Amino acid sequence: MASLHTVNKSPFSINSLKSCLEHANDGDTILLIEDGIYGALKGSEISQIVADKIGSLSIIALEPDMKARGIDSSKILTGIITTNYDGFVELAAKHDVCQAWL
Amino acid sequence: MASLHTVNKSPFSINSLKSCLEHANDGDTILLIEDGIYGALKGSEISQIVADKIGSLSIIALEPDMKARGIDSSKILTGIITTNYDGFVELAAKHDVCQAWL
Amino acid sequence: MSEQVKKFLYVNRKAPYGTIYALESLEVVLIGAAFDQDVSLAFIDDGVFQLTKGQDTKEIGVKNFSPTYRALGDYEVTKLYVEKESLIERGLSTDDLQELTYEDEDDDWAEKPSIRIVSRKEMGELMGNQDVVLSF
Amino acid sequence: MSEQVKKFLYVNRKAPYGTIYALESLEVVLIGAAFDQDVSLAFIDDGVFQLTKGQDTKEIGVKNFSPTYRALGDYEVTKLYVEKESLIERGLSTDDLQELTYEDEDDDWAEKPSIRIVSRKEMGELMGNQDVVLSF
Amino acid sequence: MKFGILISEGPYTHQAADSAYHFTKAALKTGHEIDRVFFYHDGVNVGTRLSIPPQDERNLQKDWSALAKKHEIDLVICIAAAQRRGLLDENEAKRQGKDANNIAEGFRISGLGQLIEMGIKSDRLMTFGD
Amino acid sequence: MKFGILISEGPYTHQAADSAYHFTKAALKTGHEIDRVFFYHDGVNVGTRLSIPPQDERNLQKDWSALAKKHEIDLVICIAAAQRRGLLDENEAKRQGKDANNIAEGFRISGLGQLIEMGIKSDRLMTFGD
Repeated sequence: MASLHTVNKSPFSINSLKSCLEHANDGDTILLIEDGIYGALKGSEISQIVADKIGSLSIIALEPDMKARGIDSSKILTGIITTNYDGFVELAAKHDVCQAWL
Repeated sequence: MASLHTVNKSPFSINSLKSCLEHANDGDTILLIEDGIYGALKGSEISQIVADKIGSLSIIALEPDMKARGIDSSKILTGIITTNYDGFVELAAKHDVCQAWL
Repeated sequence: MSEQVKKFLYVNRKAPYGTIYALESLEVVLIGAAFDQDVSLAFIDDGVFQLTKGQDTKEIGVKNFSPTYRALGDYEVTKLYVEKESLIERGLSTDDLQELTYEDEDDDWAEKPSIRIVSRKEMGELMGNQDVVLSF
Repeated sequence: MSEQVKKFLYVNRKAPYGTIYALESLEVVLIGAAFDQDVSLAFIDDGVFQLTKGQDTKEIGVKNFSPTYRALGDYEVTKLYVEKESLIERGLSTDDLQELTYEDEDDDWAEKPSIRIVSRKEMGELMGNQDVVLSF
Repeated sequence: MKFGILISEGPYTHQAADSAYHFTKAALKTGHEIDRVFFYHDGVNVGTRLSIPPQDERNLQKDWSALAKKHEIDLVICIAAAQRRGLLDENEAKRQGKDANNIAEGFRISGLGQLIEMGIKSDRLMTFGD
Repeated sequence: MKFGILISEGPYTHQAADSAYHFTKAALKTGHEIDRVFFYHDGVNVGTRLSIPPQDERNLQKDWSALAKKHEIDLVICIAAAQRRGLLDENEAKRQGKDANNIAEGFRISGLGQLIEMGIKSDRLMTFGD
């Protein structure tokens, strides 16, 4: 079994991403949406914590939310891929359960 | 001039208290209300950060919010005093400006 | 309606009273109990504050719903997983929590504790083994 | 109504779009500009994300209000203090921010930058020197 | 695949109702089913017909009502959460002695059991909140 | 001393409206003045007369209406925030072609200028929000 975790909060303000990273199991996927996409930024004070998990976890950022916030692929960590809403639906369908970190 | 800062968020979830502590000036007062009172707990992972500021800042916790959450004076850091709503009003009146960390 | 039995996990990550999520989560659990599913509750992060004893909300004029956790056993909600690391980070120990129990009908109605202290790793595994996860 | 001139500081600590606070803060600033007070804006913590360039909200169906910051100069809102440490913690530099300017009527309408980068210590001092602080 | 959608925050204040809307549209477009959308916590406020967002902004209530009509989606507002927050239909208003109601077309008020039922019957439950 | 009170979050969901209420009562009791309470963001939802909290809970709308009546406090709801969220008075409902309104007694709807004016005229502005 594998879970899809969604994180919609900025990791600089709220501890949701941190808690999610500490609870997700190997092979799970974390989708960063809304203000959660700031967790994908490279060169930030929390980048290393996220980077360390790439590989054992799949980390994906929602493009429409990145664009809204002026963040393009050049600004995010290597190994984080992006998707759109169709991809979000596909991710939800192919994982066994979805857990939102609010 | 001295400011009264109010913090109403749990420091374990949200960065308001941390930001407030880093921006308050010597002689200012921080009043912990609502979920902010968890910042007064001793023995927590953030207690030392708070304790280090006691003295240069006055840190006060709102009793009605402590009681609601089952926290009595024995559980909070030495040097943090408590007050009630009347005291809250008095604090607001005697400081030059009030700033809420939401 | 409930031929199918699914594993439901209610994840509580927020402190009581400052926001309504803890109370409205409890309301879902109580209603959900009637559906005969396999129910577990998880208390992590600030959610562990929901279970502390000695809550007295008179002076803030808000209803004290902490006694309701003690009623969960009667609703056959008997698995309350509390994360050890979340307690420690907050300077709490199990002594700070209410004692919650249920009567085990498979064991001659013996009174047993509902709270199960688990590590963060065990909590992650529990989360990964559910059919429906509701987050509050 | 406005014989009295007070120092108003608007403190912006939240990212745009995820919540409405950034937009509704801007609405207060625009209305407040008519009152001829001494207005400053502070951008700290996630508030610095409000000023990034290249925002394009088409695909989330939400109104892009980032161009409005460029209009603030016309409303004589000319002091936007942005905290250096908040930028650095987020991997941002001033190059990531919009260029915001105003025309200085006391200096032959010369075009000047509205954004002033300050340290956390300076931001604290600025906050301590206000009559009214509005937090968003 | 059958999705159930839980919306936990009010419109405009948080992006949750927007994200849920875009997810739902994408799910329908890619051949999935959406049985029900359940509105809880401040999410109940999505269902008021009295909101008047600025003309240059989206109207989330109307967007949800239209999507539900087109695809026969059941939009359910939690009664307990709705009463606290002042979201009523005609029957509730009458029963409670209130002189007005504010529910929008396509939404209905019901109990929390509908959320549990959605969890049981759907293949995936998606939560959008704060 | 003259206090202005800003409430930025809705009732029940966040404790802000409660804290503001207790602060206001204490200020009045200890001899201070409260000119105005301004409701912004989701705070506008405090002013709906359609809310029906459970019988064993406080009723924040009624508590505020009663306190305002007793002490002649001006309860002002921001019009822009209110329109987005569906809080209307009779005039606004008529002007916008809506068939109902939901504002409670003692509250009035006005512009953001009233918040700035409160900041100018009061000795201290207190913010309660999220």
